[in-house]
Amino acid sequence: MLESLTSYLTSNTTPGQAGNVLWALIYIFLVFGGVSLAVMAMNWLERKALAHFQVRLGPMRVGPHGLLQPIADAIKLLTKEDIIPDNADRLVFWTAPLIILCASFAVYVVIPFGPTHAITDLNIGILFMLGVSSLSVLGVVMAGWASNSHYPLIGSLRSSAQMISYEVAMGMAVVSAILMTSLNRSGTGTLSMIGIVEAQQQQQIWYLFKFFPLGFIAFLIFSIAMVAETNRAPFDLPEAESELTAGFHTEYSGLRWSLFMLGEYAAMIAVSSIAVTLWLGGWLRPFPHALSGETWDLVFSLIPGFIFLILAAVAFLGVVRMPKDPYFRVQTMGLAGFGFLLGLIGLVLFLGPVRERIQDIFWFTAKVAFFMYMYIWYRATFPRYRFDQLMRVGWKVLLPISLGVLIGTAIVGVVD
Amino acid sequence: MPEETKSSPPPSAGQPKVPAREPVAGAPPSAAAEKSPAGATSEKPAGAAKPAGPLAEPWTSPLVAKLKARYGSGVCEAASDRGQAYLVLDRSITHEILGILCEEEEFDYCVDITAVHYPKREKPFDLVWILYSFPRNERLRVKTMIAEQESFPSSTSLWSGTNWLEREVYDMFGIRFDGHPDLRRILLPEDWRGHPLRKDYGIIEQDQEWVEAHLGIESGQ
Amino acid sequence: MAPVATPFFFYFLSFLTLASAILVITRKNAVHSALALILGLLAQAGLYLMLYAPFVAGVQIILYAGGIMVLFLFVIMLVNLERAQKEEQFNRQWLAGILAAGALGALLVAVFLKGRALFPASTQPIAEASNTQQVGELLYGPYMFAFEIASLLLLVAMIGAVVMAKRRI
Amino acid sequence: MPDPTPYPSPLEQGEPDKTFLDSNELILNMGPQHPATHGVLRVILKLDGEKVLGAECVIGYLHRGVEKIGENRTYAMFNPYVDRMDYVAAVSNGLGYCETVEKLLAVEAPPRANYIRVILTELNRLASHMLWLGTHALDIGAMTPLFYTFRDREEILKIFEKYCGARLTTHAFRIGGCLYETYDGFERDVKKFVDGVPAKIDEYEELLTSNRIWVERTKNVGKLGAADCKALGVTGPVLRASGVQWDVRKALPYAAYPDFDFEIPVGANGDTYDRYIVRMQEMRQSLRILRQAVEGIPEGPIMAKVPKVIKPPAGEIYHSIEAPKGELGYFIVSDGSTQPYRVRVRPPSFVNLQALDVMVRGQLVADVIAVIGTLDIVLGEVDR
Repeated sequence: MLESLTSYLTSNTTPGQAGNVLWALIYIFLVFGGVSLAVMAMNWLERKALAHFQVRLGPMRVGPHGLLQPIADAIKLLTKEDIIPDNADRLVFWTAPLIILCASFAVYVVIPFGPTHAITDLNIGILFMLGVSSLSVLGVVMAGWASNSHYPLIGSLRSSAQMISYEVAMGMAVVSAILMTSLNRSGTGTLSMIGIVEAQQQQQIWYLFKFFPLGFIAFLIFSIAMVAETNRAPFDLPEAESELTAGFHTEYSGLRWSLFMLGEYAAMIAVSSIAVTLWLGGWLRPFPHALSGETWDLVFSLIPGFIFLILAAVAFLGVVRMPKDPYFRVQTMGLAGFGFLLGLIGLVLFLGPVRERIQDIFWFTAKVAFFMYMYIWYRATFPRYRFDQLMRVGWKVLLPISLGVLIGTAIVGVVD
Repeated sequence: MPEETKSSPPPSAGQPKVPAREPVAGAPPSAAAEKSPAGATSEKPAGAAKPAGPLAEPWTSPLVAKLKARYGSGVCEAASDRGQAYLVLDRSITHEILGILCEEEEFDYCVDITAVHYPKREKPFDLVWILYSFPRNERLRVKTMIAEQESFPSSTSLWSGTNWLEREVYDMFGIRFDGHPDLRRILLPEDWRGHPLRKDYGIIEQDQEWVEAHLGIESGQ
Repeated sequence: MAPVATPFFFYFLSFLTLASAILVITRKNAVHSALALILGLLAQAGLYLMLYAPFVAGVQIILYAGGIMVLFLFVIMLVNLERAQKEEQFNRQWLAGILAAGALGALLVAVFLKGRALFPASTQPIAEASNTQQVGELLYGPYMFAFEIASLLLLVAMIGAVVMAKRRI
Repeated sequence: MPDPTPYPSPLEQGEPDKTFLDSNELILNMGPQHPATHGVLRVILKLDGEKVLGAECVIGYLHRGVEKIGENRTYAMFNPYVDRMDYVAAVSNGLGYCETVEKLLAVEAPPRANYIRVILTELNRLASHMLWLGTHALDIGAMTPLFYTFRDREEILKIFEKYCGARLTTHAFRIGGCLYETYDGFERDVKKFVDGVPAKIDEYEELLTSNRIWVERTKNVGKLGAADCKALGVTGPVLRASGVQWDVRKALPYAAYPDFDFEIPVGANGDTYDRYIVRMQEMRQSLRILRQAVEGIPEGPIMAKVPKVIKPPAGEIYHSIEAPKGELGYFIVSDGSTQPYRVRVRPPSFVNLQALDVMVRGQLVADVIAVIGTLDIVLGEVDR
């Protein structure tokens, strides 16, 4: 028992590959817990960042700077009355949010947070991800149909048509990246998520910059298609509030509604992870080759700790700027505690062994966080596309370009 | 809506208003004996409030001359009151003249259609069209009198925008428009009874049955 | 990868496949049937995985469960379900049905009994890692012509569908 | 709620050539509780897929019988009621009513009062257009402009509050002039606001005017030609976007408008984008008027000689002003008593809303939202 615990720590594979069930379970808990936590953090961050884009403050009441708002929301949603419309198809109505949730969480099985930090490494990893995430369309269609109401039905039809359409362009872009993995001596590529990152490491280049601008265009196509795939602004037609009230989840409330939201945010993180893995070098730190060597390794491995220390400093700045009124004492103490926690994490990250194992995860998360911020930014900036325009962009713009990029990549790859 | 209307019981102060209002409403019949209320009131306000305001004076223009030549006495009155020109026409020719105004005289914008109710008069309704001509930058008011239960040809074929305006007149006064594509109540519910802007419809009156059936409350007041 | 609890998963997935197949034909509501079919297809994908054919499993999920069945659902949802529900579930062609089922069963039994002779056990070691590669080599090698014909057929079908749907343009 | 298809009338014209592949028409009931109908408007849409075959408005949910109330209140008592019609532009409503009664009385407001009226009305036009821009952009999916416009509208409301104590339903004017003299620093506040706003309008335009998605969502959407506009009686920015250079302020000037130098912006195509551009330019023109008005505001009385009990001579009057939504007219019949014999309001929103059906036919559901937004209706005024 103890041996299997410790043997994994020194091994060089993922727990799934090693067949280490215990560690696989630990990883499943860690990843799913982490994702749920990330969804909550994202929820807070989105409201806060969006608010600052829009000259307002956002949540300020629950906890310092609304830090506890997601928890309050979760409690509210859990205790809310649970409504099932009379004429709804109960079974389908029940399973729809579960399917979406399962689909978007199952994807995390293959996401590599580091060379060994993944639940498992399927050799069809990327195929698995695309396949499983495409299953969430089912949930959307079922939810729309089961509600037995016009708005959800139209919303779900729109949404599924949109997701299927953009999957095509997305798939093409992915294939062009996979094609790049085969540019090695043996001439065989890989579908494994870890393999893709390792291929980038071997070729000493992020696929974003490979065959410039081909890789870049493929990346752009993917990052547009992934926004459409997750039904987010400016492609949030299925839940276009002003037209279809809330789209396919109009009739949902309380817990089941929150499952939809959880699924949506989890899916956002998942597709961002795909983009990071395929084009941004996954867990690799910036400039692993240009700035290589012991010293640079040390410098980059210290960055996570410093970032947390900076965050802690920001929190303490907030403490100083809090009004001195006794009314705010609890809030101030809470914020100070939060800052202290951040600082502690930062200090722990400086410890040698932790530093070594954590930095991959840190870089991966940082890259994903960039995409999450972009999601918020899009939402604050863009109006919403109309359905026919959305389809036109998907089929007549993105698909031809992605096909062209695919062919171009193949040609350049052969010529090279 | 119920909440909104419920809060108005206080205007029980408004209730005595209604009888108090009656004599005033009864006042115009003397005026209404003549063709229009505007022409008749020269002496009353002069004594009442202030030196006589500028009052209706005959209005002459090529348009009036043309119409008078064509329809003779059908054009009952052509006057200008406080600088605003209006025509009072006989019911039988009004629709035709509206057509002429729209098509020949470039009154291409029907600003408003409304009605006024004079219950004591023989023909109790004034129908009023307010027309405007973009090319001439001129506004014109056309009026005609119609009797209770009498209908009037719809002018939706001339200005498509009169559709809702006529529906509103129908809703509020019960004047029917022949040939209107879709003459239904517009502001009040479809099955409401009574036409609220008639003078015999009190300000706190309502369709009790409708309120009870649809809102499930005793009274909307 | 060391296999874990193989028999359990085999029976579990087989049961799931069979149960959902039965549900597909017994449910009166077409949407429920379609959903049961999706479950069956997913269970089948699981079986493929157990046969060390991850690529086929992935394609099964993407194409059948994710793509084709969603289109199925699309169509079914827009059909008037009330009428379909009132109609009789099974028609009276028992004889033909029994014959077809019997023939299929016989075929399966025959394959099971004589299978080893017909299909000799693969001499190659099972190579999970290169499964995708092998599929690709076969598709674009020996079966190139069949593959191209199949895709041409699909293209024709697609153009036909577009022409039919857009007849008015 | 009864079956939402009781009235076959305007929706009956489907397309004649049906094939077996055409799906059934879908009746979609939008509102009266719907986030994008700007109040309690109910629209019954007849759809073929996402294409709109016809739209029918059901209105009257907010009917309060304003015209009947007018017949039962004295002239002065009715004044605050008109603010409740277009509550977004209450000052314009008040101005229209006061001027109409003044015409009936043959009284003229003194120049200083007229200047104050122009300043407040133009401020209110800005507030109304800002609210329109925010909600319209929100309907189309751009969230951020809403908060920007509300931030700037707040400044206007603050000036109103300082002037007359109310922010929304201001009751700013009285028959014969204004009741309140401007407060100390009124000119300074207005000037400061006027100087600050152009940058803010640039900010809105930066987010939208050349935004590809915005242009695609609004160009060629809800087109309404000049001839249609005139036939339907549509006025205001909607009419001007169709290329008709007509504005009551110029055509039949009132208050102090003849004193000011401003332009009437017009569009060319009469689509949603043009209406957006026209309104944006109108905001800039309003600023121009405001600047001139604040600089040229004369000294003098603010109230004409009006008797305590207003008893206008018998007669009828129709007078209209350019409200932010279009021509707002009052038709008042007086019988010489203290109460109007008949008050008729010609609400611009009501007449403009009629154009909805024409504008959305053949467009998509999403365009209906854009068109309702671009018509800039206020249900309080539609239903009165």
